[in-house]
Amino acid sequence: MKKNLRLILSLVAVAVLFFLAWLVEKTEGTQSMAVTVLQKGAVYALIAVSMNLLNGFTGLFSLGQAGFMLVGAYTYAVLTIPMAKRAAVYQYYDGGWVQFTIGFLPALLAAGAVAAVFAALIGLPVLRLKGDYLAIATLGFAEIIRAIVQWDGIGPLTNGSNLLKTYPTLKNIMPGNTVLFTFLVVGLCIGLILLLINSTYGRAFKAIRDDETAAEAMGINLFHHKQMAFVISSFFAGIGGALLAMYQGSLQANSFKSSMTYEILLIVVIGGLGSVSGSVLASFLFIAASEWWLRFLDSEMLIGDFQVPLLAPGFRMVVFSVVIMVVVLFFRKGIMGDRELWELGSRRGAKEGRKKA
Amino acid sequence: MFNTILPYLLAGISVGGQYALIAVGYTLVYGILRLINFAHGDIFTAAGFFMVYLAASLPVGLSIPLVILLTVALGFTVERVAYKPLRTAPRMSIMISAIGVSYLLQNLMWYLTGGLAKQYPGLPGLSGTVQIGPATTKIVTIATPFLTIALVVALVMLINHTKVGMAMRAVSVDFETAQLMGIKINSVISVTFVIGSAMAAIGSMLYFTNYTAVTPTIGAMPGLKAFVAAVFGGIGSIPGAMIGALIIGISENLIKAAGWTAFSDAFTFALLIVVLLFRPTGLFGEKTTDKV
Amino acid sequence: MSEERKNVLRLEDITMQFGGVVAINNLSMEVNEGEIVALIGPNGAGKTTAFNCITGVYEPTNGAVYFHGKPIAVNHPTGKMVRQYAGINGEKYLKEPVVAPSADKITALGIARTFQNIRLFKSQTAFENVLIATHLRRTSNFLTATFRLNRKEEKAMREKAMSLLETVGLKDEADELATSLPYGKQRRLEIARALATQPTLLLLDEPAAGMNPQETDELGEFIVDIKNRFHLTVLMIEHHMNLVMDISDRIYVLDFGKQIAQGTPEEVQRNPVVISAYLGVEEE
Amino acid sequence: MKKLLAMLLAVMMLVPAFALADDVIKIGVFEPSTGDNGAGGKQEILGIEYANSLAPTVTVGGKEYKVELVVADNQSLTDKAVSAAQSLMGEKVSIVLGSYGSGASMAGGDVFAEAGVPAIGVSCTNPNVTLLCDYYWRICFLDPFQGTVMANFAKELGATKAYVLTMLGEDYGVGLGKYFVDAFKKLGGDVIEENFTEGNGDFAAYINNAVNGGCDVIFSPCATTYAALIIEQAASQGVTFPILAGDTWENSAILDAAKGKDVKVYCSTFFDEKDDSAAAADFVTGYKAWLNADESKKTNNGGNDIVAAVSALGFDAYNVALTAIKAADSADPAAIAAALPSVTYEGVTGAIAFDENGDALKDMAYIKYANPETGAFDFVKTQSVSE
Repeated sequence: MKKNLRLILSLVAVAVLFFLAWLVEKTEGTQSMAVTVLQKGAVYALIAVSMNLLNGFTGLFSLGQAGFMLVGAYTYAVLTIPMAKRAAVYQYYDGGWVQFTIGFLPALLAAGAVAAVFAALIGLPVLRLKGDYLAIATLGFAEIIRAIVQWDGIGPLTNGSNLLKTYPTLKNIMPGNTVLFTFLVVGLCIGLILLLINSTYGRAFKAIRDDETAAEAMGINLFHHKQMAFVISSFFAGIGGALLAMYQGSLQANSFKSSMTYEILLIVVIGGLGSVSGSVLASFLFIAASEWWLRFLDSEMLIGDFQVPLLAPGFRMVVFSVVIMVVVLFFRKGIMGDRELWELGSRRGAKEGRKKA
Repeated sequence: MFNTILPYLLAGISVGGQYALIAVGYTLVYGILRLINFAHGDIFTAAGFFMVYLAASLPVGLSIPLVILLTVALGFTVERVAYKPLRTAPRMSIMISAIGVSYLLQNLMWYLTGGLAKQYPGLPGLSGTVQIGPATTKIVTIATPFLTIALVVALVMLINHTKVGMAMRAVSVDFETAQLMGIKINSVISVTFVIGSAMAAIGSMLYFTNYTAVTPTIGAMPGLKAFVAAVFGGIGSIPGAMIGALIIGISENLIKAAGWTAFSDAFTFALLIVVLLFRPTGLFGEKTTDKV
Repeated sequence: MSEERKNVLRLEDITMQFGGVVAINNLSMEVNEGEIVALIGPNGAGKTTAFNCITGVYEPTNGAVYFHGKPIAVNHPTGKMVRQYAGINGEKYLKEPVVAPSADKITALGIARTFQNIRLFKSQTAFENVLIATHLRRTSNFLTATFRLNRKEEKAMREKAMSLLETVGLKDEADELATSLPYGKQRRLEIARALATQPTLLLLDEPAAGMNPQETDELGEFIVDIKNRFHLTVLMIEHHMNLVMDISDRIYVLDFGKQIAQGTPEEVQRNPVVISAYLGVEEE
Repeated sequence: MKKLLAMLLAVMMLVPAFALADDVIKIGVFEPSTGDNGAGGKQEILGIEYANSLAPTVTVGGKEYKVELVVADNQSLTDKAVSAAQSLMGEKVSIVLGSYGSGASMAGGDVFAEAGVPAIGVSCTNPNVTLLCDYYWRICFLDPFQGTVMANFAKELGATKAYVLTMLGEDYGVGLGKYFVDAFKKLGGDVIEENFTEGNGDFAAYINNAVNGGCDVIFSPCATTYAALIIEQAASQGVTFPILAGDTWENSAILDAAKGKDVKVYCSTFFDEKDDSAAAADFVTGYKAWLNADESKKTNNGGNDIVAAVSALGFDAYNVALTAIKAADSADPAAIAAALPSVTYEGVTGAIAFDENGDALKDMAYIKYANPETGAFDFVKTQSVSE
């Protein structure tokens, strides 16, 4: 009974949240900074949660997220650029190889699927590595993917190192309801990840994180489960990448560098390793602070006749990184630790609902 | 054939030597703290900026030691402020702190320098050009490998034959036991960062003499590659780091010679992954077994 | 007395060598159905290494392990080890295929274990620790599990985990964080977790470590009890001689990686070699 | 301690946005002031600021409005460009100027189009800037034109085999390079094409390939950061044949790199300060005085008072924007966008009128030579494609 009540309450809370987000767009307008933050924050939330699934829940230290986002973003863009625009976009490649266009929903799924296939192939060799070696190998693969996408030889597919644009973006799929659309897609994906984490497979992931040897001794096939976590994480990273492309309106492989992965890792850790709601919260805070709240630090400001010192382009990011350092040093467990928002009131572990045996 | 490859080979050996000097910092720190010091590449960049600004007002002879001093001070401070408080925290926390420091240093340099590339001053004796067979190159290209080998040998001697070196080795084998044996962990770690930063400073002088534009993010790639080199050679092993760096430097330039420029960075990582699959702890790394 | 019983586990000429160190040297032993067999010996004798060879954590350097007559690990020195090999019978298994399934597959066959230095899932509750171990016998895949099409199975898993906790007397601590339990209870929890994988052979690595004599006595009864209740065969490493002598059917004694004695508790107790190994008789 | 910090953080997050005056029309300046194209972006901003200082107000609907410039740094990166563009939209600007660098313009274009805010490209030369965006206009020439111009010029210099070097991932350079290659091949020339990767610092091997490949001209449209390295490397390898590039190279960084070295560096550009039209002469003297009056402006210009073509374009762009606002007689972006196609303006860089793509009809490029002795650009000739 109590469990059902909690479920209903959570769903109501989510619905209220969605409504508020929708309201922000209606009152502030699609072009407002608030809406931008909500869009990008939501996209990053999905990507951060997908990374948390690996780093926080399965204990795999992977730094390949940017690579899988890249794959997803490119898959989406390449499949959805309207035929009429292909000649212009692929101006150096005679319109490119792909001579068909599919809808944005199948393309989103394809983005996840292609990223997942890449992950499955990459996972075969690298998931046998441990700890930091896994991290550096996945980072390496992300860089390799980027190099391949930029390679002139497959330019007719990826447009080489040039910009891709004119594919359907957030703003022309549901004009005026961009935030709602983003929240729906992201919410659905995160919901699925939550269901997975709280299933018997999710418990196996956590077991691997806590103690590989013991997990294996309990009959959990390490490679199989790691591969599963890796592929699923990449699937959602791919969708996240596609959403990022939809948010940006244009796409270039060059922006998917390792620094992007670091940024997401920072979000995950600030939110709390092993906390989905932490990742979501941290994403919105991170994006809002870096894109919006601190932006005034970048331009000169006069208060009366007083010229506020230090304010100049770039100061925003300095302040922002100091804030991050403070969080990292003084709030080691992040905002949420490994708990979830909805567990805050209850005692640790009570969520598993002791049933009569 | 040889004539076309020679300049690439020279560039490879030279850049390999420079990677080696950066890689030493990674490998020493990793050996002791098991920490990928993501900020190391940015310390390398900072050394570049120090020289840019110092040489603008001071003679080069004075700037060089000052740059090393400032870089060492920076490395030392980073360790004290960002890593020391996390000594007992999980490894992931320190790693994140390193990423945070890297982020902060890049943004700080971006802010202070205005985000534009700065011209690195010419260093006397290194910036001149020489003719080697059919290839023209800067003196630094030739000097780098010798200087690198000399420094690495000196460092290995230091580690093998001095008291502080012995302490470093002890700490890297077993952190807790070394502490119980009365080794002052914090000073050993500081020494490690000092050595690593000094090497990075020298590396930056060699590197930027060749590649004269210093930007806030320029250190990221060489840093990453130096780390790859350290892993490649077997992290914790100084000769391993040097050999790894040379292999990476040479192979990435040979890839360019073959006309696959777009893949020169990617190839480095591909090489690393292949090596890790066959030797999971790198070329010269020690094999570890989990205790159950 | 055990001759007519069916053989469950058989080790043949097992040698485990790490670099130049021979941790186990040519160990052969048998465990038969329904028995409680103890593996004893001084510290560093190679007992836990033997467990690790059986459970697939290590691949033995040489020799074979059979479970219900089927090979679960067969190996001979390969690679560098060919030159370094310091054990005997190095050629005996050359013709055999190298078989060494991973630890999880061995658990799936029905061998479960506990660990000497307790390895519970530290961020999980006692209940969750047991629940995780029921994952092995699942029929759901990740899709059916994600979309909650496995409700019935999930419910059965939870009921089973709870009943196992009850069996080991930890029902009231179900929602406690596993690592916050007292030492003795953690050991019991490990046993419950092992049982959740539905084993036929249970390997216990020093189950009584850190317990007082009374607790040890209770543990002995408990082991016999679960052995009967779950139709188990038990192989255990133990230092508490009272416990060993009380409940074991047979005992193997290891010293410096070698088997120095075996037999019923009475036989082993009288064996002078064992006494000297334990008491450390000085040479000459 | 922790609580204090938490509160501090919370307070920082809540710093309020500031109120805005009513009688202001905002013009967004979408330029890189950092990153690879930062140097050029700063010069373009200077031109816009100078124009703003001359015409700080605009009369709309009989009321005089102050024109406020809102500068957003796109950091020369396509992904940062999106958020920079969005921040401009958040500021509710009426029209946008910029950017230096086609990649950033193309990335920002979508944001502007979705917001319905018109943008005027100042020196972005890639055709796709206007072609793929209905809200982008531009006042400079295009890459197909520029590439052809430089190919013609290379041919005139007697070159038969060109070495084309561009940076992977940079729309501007890659595009211009391809147009050059097409044109040069059409003229019967041979071409070796190579790419370098971002952050590359060692051009020794590339220059070596050019020399060993028997090339007699280098064409390398790229950011000035790399340009300086390329010139330096070419000089140290004793390259005596000409090195050509596009408009980005008209920058003091190039002059510094070429100074005192035995290299022949040419670039094409939009404007020359020795232009003899009255408007241009006025602009040049006025702009120089304005620059010299403020040390920080001079620093942003690269430490001297040489008038960069992009500054002149920035000046024109601002005035085109004002003309459009006046023509629309409104600060409403949609009205300005509707008015823009028919705007004509006699600028310092020549007459400006837009074709159906939104591109200015410009058919002349200025070719300049980086004089290693004087450390200044010498005007060589004007060149067009018609021959």
